[in-house]
Formats: sequence, C-alpha cells, structure tokens
Amino acid sequence: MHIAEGFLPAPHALGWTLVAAPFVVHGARCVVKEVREHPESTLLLGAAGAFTFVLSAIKLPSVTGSSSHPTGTGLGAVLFRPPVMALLGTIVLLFQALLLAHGGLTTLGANAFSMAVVGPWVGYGAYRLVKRCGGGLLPAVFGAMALSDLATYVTTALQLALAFPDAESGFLGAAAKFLGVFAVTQVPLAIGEGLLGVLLFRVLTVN
Amino acid sequence: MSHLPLAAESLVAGYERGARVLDGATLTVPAGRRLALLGANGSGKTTLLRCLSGALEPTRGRVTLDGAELRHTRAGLRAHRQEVQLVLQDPDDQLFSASVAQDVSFGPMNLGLTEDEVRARVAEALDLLAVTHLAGRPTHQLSYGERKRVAIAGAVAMRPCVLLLDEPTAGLDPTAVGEALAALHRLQQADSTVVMSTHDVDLALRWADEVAVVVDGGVVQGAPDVVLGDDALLARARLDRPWALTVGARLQTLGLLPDGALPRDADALVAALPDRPGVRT
Amino acid sequence: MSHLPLAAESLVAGYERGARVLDGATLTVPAGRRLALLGANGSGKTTLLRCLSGALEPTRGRVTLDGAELRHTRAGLRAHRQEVQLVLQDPDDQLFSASVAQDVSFGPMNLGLTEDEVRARVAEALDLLAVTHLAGRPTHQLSYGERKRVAIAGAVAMRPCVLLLDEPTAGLDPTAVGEALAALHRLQQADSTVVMSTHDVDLALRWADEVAVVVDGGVVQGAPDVVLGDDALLARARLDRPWALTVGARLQTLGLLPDGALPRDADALVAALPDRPGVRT
Amino acid sequence: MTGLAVDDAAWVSAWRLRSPADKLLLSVGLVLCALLLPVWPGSLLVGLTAVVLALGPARVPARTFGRAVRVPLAFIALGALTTVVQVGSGGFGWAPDAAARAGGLVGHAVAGSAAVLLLATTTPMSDLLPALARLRVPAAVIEVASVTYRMLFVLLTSLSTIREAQTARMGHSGVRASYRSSGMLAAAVLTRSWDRARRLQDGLAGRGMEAGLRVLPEALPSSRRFVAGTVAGLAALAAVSVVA
Repeated sequence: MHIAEGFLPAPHALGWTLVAAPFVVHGARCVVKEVREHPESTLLLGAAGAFTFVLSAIKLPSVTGSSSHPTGTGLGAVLFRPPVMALLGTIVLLFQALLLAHGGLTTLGANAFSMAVVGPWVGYGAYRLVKRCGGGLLPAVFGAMALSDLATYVTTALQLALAFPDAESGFLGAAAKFLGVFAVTQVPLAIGEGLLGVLLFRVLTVN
Repeated sequence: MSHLPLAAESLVAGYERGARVLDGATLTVPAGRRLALLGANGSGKTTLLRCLSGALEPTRGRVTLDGAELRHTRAGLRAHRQEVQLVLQDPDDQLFSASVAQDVSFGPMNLGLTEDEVRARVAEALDLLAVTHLAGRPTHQLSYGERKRVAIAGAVAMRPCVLLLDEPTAGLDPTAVGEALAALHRLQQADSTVVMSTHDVDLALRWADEVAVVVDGGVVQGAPDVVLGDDALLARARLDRPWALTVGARLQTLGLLPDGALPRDADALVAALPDRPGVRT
Repeated sequence: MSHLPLAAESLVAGYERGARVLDGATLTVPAGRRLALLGANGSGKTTLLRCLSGALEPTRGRVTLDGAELRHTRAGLRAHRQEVQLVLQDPDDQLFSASVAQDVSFGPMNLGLTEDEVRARVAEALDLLAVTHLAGRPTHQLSYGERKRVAIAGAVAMRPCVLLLDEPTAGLDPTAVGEALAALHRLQQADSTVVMSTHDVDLALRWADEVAVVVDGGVVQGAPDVVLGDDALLARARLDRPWALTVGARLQTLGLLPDGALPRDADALVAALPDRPGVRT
Repeated sequence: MTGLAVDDAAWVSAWRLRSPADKLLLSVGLVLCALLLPVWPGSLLVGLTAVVLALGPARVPARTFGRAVRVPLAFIALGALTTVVQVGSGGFGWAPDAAARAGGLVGHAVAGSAAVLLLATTTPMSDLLPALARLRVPAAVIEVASVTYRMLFVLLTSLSTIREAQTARMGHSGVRASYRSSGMLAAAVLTRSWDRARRLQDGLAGRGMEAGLRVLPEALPSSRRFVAGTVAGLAALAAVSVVA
C-alpha cells in the first residue's frame, strides 16, 4: 500500500521526508562503507534490490478471492539487516514510483518511513525475538514477514490519519477508519506474506 | 496416453516492435509422428508453442485438440494441460525444487494423485529419460544436458499425449544430443506425439517425419526434404539449406545417387553411394 | 593491438566430482590465426579459457603471453587483461548496465583513459560488431543474439590482442551465426587473435585455421582436417566426425574429389565435384 | 512479456535525448505546483500540462500513459472516500464539506501522479540515476541502484517464465498449490539473484573492475530554451492559479 503522489499535504510530505532521511542516510553510509571494503558487494546489493522489487511482483492469492502483492521488506531485513534495507527499500520505492506508478516522489519520504524503516525494523525485531524465545527459524521468518507487512500498513494508516483527522472524532477516529478500510486487503496479505516466507525458507534450507 | 491430433488455426498472437509475431499461423501436429518446428530466433516458434500449450491466449484464431477447441477458462486449461505439455528451452526455468525426484513429482502432486501413483509416475518419467540414477541429486549439481532431460521428465510425468519441446538440443554436445533424441524416441514409443522446435536444419532433416517452418508470422508445413529444399522459403525464414540436400542433389544429377528421396545424413549418404564412380550397383 | 602468442603449459586446474578438470593441458594459441577449441560439455573448455584469461589461477603449470609468465598479482593480472579478454557464454554474466553504450564503456573507463578516448573506443567496438544501431537501446530489450554481440563489443573495447570467446555461436540461428563469424573476421583483420570454443565440429572445420580438442584433462592440437578426422580421438572426446570429412573421404576414394585437403563445407564440396561422374576436369 | 510499459515508453520517447536534469526540473516543478497551488484551477492546469506535454512533444503512447495514470486511482479513490466519511457519536456520516474535500484530494493526487509520470515516461532510470550525483547521492548508492535496474529485468523474466512453467504443471490450480508454488518461485528467484551477482562479478573482474562500476555517462546536454520555457511556464501556471 503506497501513498500516491500528491495525496499528502505539503507539510506532511516534507515532515515525513525529514523523519525518514536519517535512516536512509545511515543506510547509505553503511552501503558506502561496505562497497569500499568489498567492491564486489555492489553487485550483491543490486541483486538484493532487484529481488525485493521482483518479490513485490509475485501475486499472492488470498482466500477472499482478491490477490495482492507482498512488500518483501521483512525478508530483506532478515537477510541484510534493517539499515541496509532502509536504503534498498527506498531505491525499490523510487523504482516502483517511476516504473510502475506506485507511490510518488513527494510521498517517497512517508512511504520510505513505513516500508523501508518501520517494516524492516519491526520484522527484524520479531525475527530476533522469536529466535531468542526458542522459536525455530520458520516461525521467526513467519513473524518477521507477517509483522513487517502489518507494521507497514499500520504506519501508513496512521500517517493518513495524521494528515486527515476526522472532523468529529479527530486523529483516533481517522486512524480507526483507515485501519479498518485497508485491513480488508492488508491483514490477509500480511498472513500470506508470512506463509510465503516460510515456504521460501523451507525450499532454501532443504537445498 | 494416446495420440490425439493437435492443431492451430489462423492464429494471431504476440506483438513485438510494432508487428504481430504470429499473423495467421496454421499448423497441424500429426498424431504419433515427429514434427520439427523450424525458424530463426524471434520468428515466433516459441510464441506458437506457447499458444499450442495454452500458456498464451491468441488474439484471434483457435487451438484444437482432437477437434475440440481450447477454451481459456479454468476448466478448459486444466483439461488441456493434462494432454499437452510444453518444455521451455532453459531448464533452469523449469526446475525449481531442491531435488530431481521432488521436481519431477511437482506436476503429479498437483494433479491430486495418491502418493503411490505419484511415485510410480516419477519412476516412469525418470526411466523414460534415462535419468533414474539422478533421482536423489540436487538439481543445481547437474550438468546442463542432465538438467534438460530432468526438465523434460517433469513434463512427461504429467503423461501428456502431446509433448512440445522448445529447442531441446540447443547447447548440448553431440553425445548429449544423441541421448536426448534417444529419449524422445522412447517417449514416442510410449504413445506421446513429440514436437521439437530447433533452428538446426540438419538435425530436423535427420530426425523429423514432417517439418513446419515459421516465417513472416505464418507456417509452411510439409515433408522435410521438400520444405527444406525450398531455397526461396529458407531465405525468407533466415535458415540454411541442409548440407545433405545440397550435396545429395548434386550427386543425384551426377547419377551417383538413386532417384527419389535423398539420404538424410552422412552415414546414409555414404551407404547410398556406389562402389565405383558412374556405376550404380 | 598486435598479434602476441599466448600459451598454456601443463595446466592443472579445476576440481569436479572427485577429478581434476584439466590435468596437464598444453596449448599454444598461434598468433593471428583462428583457433577453435572443441570439447564436450564439461570437458574443461571453459576452465581452460578462464586460465588463459587470468580469471582462474591454475594449481600447477603456467600461462605465458609473448613468452612472459602470467603472475596472479594485481599488476600482473591488470597487464594481462589488457591483452587477453574472455567473453563468457551467457551475455547476462557480463552486461551489468541497462544502457548498451555505457556497458561497453566500462572496460575502457577501467583502463583510466580520457573521456574522448573512451568514446572513440566504444564507437569503434560497436562498429566492429555491427551493433552501432543498438547504442541507444536498453540491454533488457535486446534479443539473445544482440546481447551476445554487445558482450563481445565490451571485450573488444579493451583492444585485446587475444580475444577468447566461450561458445559465441551457441543458441544462435544460422543467420546470427553468420553475422557473428563476420564480426570475428573483422576483429581478426583489426589484429586480434580469435579463439572460439564450440562443440559444433562442422563449424570448427569450416571456420578454424587450427583446432584444439580438450579431452581427458589434456589438449590435442593440430590441423582441422587431421584432428577432426581422428575417429579414436573424437570418440574419447564425445564428439562427432564432421560430415564433410566422412562424405569427402568416401568421394575421394571414389576418385570424385582431388587428392589432398578435403572441402570443408557443402558449397566447397559441390564446387570440387567433377561435371560428369568419373571424369575430373 | 516482462517489459514494463512505462520503461518501454521512456526509451523511445521523443524526449529521450533531453537532459535528465531538465526533465527533472519540469516534473518536480509540476509536482510542487500540484501540491502547493489551489486545486482549482492549479491541479487541473498541472494535470493538463503534464498530459499535453507527454502525449504531444514527448510522444508517449496515450495508451501507456492512460494505463499508468489509472494505477494509483484505487488508492486515491478509497483514501479520499475514507477522509470524508465522518465517524462520531452518531455513527457514520458525510463530512460537511465532503464533496469539496474529496475533490481537492483527488485533484492534487491525480495531477501530481500525472506530473511524475511525465518524468517516468520520458526518462529511463539509467539516465536519471547518474543525474542524482548532482544531488550529492554517493556514487556507490547510484551504482547499486543501477545494478538493481539492470537486474530486475533479468529476474522479472525468470519470474514470469518459471511461473508459466509451474502453471503448465498445474502449480496454480488451487489456493494451496498456488501458495506452495509461490514459495518455490520466490526461493528460485532469490537463488537466481545470488547466482547472477556472483557470475556477474566474475564477468566484470575480467573487464578490469577494481573499484566501482564506472561508466561513461551519455552526454545529454541541457537545453536553455527548455529550461527557460519550463521556468516561464511554471511561473505562469502559478500566477494564473493564485490570481484565479
């Protein structure tokens, strides 16, 4: 779920850009350092970015009959750590905006914050937590992918609620509205994405 | 499995760089015979095979199996896919499971067969392709030729009556080509009609009962020595004339080869030559 | 560019399924002549090419360029790569840029040339490969044959004196093979020694000045009609005998072809045949 | 099969050889106008300008542009609708100024999307990414993004081909089978991306890769007329909107 170009009022668009910027800049610094030490990692990181983009092109069937696309950032966070994902996720969002017309330029900051910062960190946290609590790899991966997807959607809903508070019930009412409206597609998708992660890791670990 | 006739009628399909890839292509796959589909890269061989297999819905025209038109509905495609299987050129696009046996079982599992039935299908397919010894190996450890045969086994395990193979011999060395052709021969004996696309005209002449050349969006179909001896057609199709027809025709005019059909490969040609020049025995 | 002799001496390299891939391979690339490297899939052609290019360091043995031994140090490799370039079989293993012109500029940029020099090199390489018209097209829209030629242009832009090509004609249709061979001819005229690996014996016979067969970890090198007429060697190497040698030898014993070297392709053979049987003109 | 229509349009657009910085100035200018100017007539003018420039001088196929503009519509419509439905003690109801607010949102968003699309359909990513160096984006980041751009087409081709192969073997004939197949598909593409990177590294080492992927950027000179026209046009657009 990407916030479309022009949908956020200018102060919000600018605000979220400023909020996301430190994370993305930090990610960029990590990448620059990595590339300086290992020049060949440019290709690996490029491949990782391409994989994240392509993963979001996999159509997941949902039980309700509609189908949706996973975000893939939870998986990236597990594989490459959240700081790197902040940068790769932002690159992928830029590509989605310019190649697929998903999202936009002034909303890039807001989308990057939900999808490339909050999602990966929550997913990575869930992954570590499940593993620390003695859960196996597959539950950890399920948690990482499902929760990062869910966290991204909740963040987006809150961003919209902040921008468009309900005239009567204010921010909380608006949050409830946006969470409710997008839950129809996003909650099954989060579960689907978690399942996809489990199936993917099952194939990989057999190899 | 039994031989069922598969046909394409006036297909219009695909669009590339402002032109239709297929524009009125008509083809009949003769049941039980070997058909080689020839054409330059980009001529539309693969598009035609994808239409025949149901992977691509043509803009116009129709595909029929045993006279019944293929409908692009869930049920229609399901029925069609059980009878017609397409194996793509790059085996890596067909192999997505960890081990060979697992990969070959993918189709039968999806058909909802019992475990025993699936196991029997896998064993049979591996045997037909002579890759039983690879069953437990991870797919990424196989050689290119082995991967190609395993990919074909995956389609064969669906027990299709028509097997469409896109460039099954491309990239294989002569021995591996020989092994692949031997496997196709066994498949035919097991009642599958085999269609192979290739741009190797010498191979097509040697192997096929019938050839079809994809050219300018259409198809020209006929006996191998007739179609592959048509220089104007070959030039349009950006193909070469098989050497055996060039050399054979010359030797025939010299009276060194008997009239009638020309030998199709080097061994047959040498065998058909007389013991002494000018004297046919 | 000028022709420099490249050689491998007693190379031991690679390890697969419990055996050495190369085990005492010795090869001399004759400066300025066309060498075809033949071998079945998995025989070690690619390993040999990678050793020659410096991409792989052999366990034992040495590679020499103009008599000087290749050292696997930063400076040694740097110097070697300016003279010897390897083009891999899969063009997607070498094309990393979405823009054709930018991709070809990569090598010259790494040489530290000025912008104008780089631009001139790119233009020259695109021209030699006859792909100047593709300069503005994105890599991902090119056909397989076009990508192959652009990948070769990327190596040519380094102006190597030896160009090693791994299966440059694999997967190409006859017309594209013809175009690729024409490009190789222009490269040779521009003073590059060209080595091509292939398992197409007919092509090797037709094209090469000299052939080298990779077999059992070693290399057998010689004149095309001698090496490719050695049935025992071909059987060990899992290769076929070229049809032109089979048919030609028979026609020679029949007195229909003159003694000496046999014709190497269908056109030459037909031209060499007499006008009437039994009578050589 | 795997071509992205917007990308295809960018490579053949009549503005392909214009400086990416010039086009960036125009599009970002239009985007800002869409965002900052009053929706009437600002957004309408921005939207019209973007469409007319794309379909006119830049010669972007109308079909491609139209389809791409439709992509964000579902989000915009649903989002706008949600903002103007009011929840209070008395349950759901329309906000008092529902029509105006929804219209405003849709106007800003559609005009903004069209302005971004003007850039997207005229400028390939491989032209745009090097231009980001001027915005002080580090070279390493631009190189990673460039590899991403090249490789995503390779992976998209794999994705659609493998999916087709799975479908042929009934891999997507039910929800269960489809999930299983999608997991295998994702795993196969992930493995493939790793393998690609490793092999590309080998291939590029032979071409002398030592530090970074330096290439000669195409010379796409800036046009004074284009820049002057852009600035004048944007100023006129802003003036008309504010006065009106």
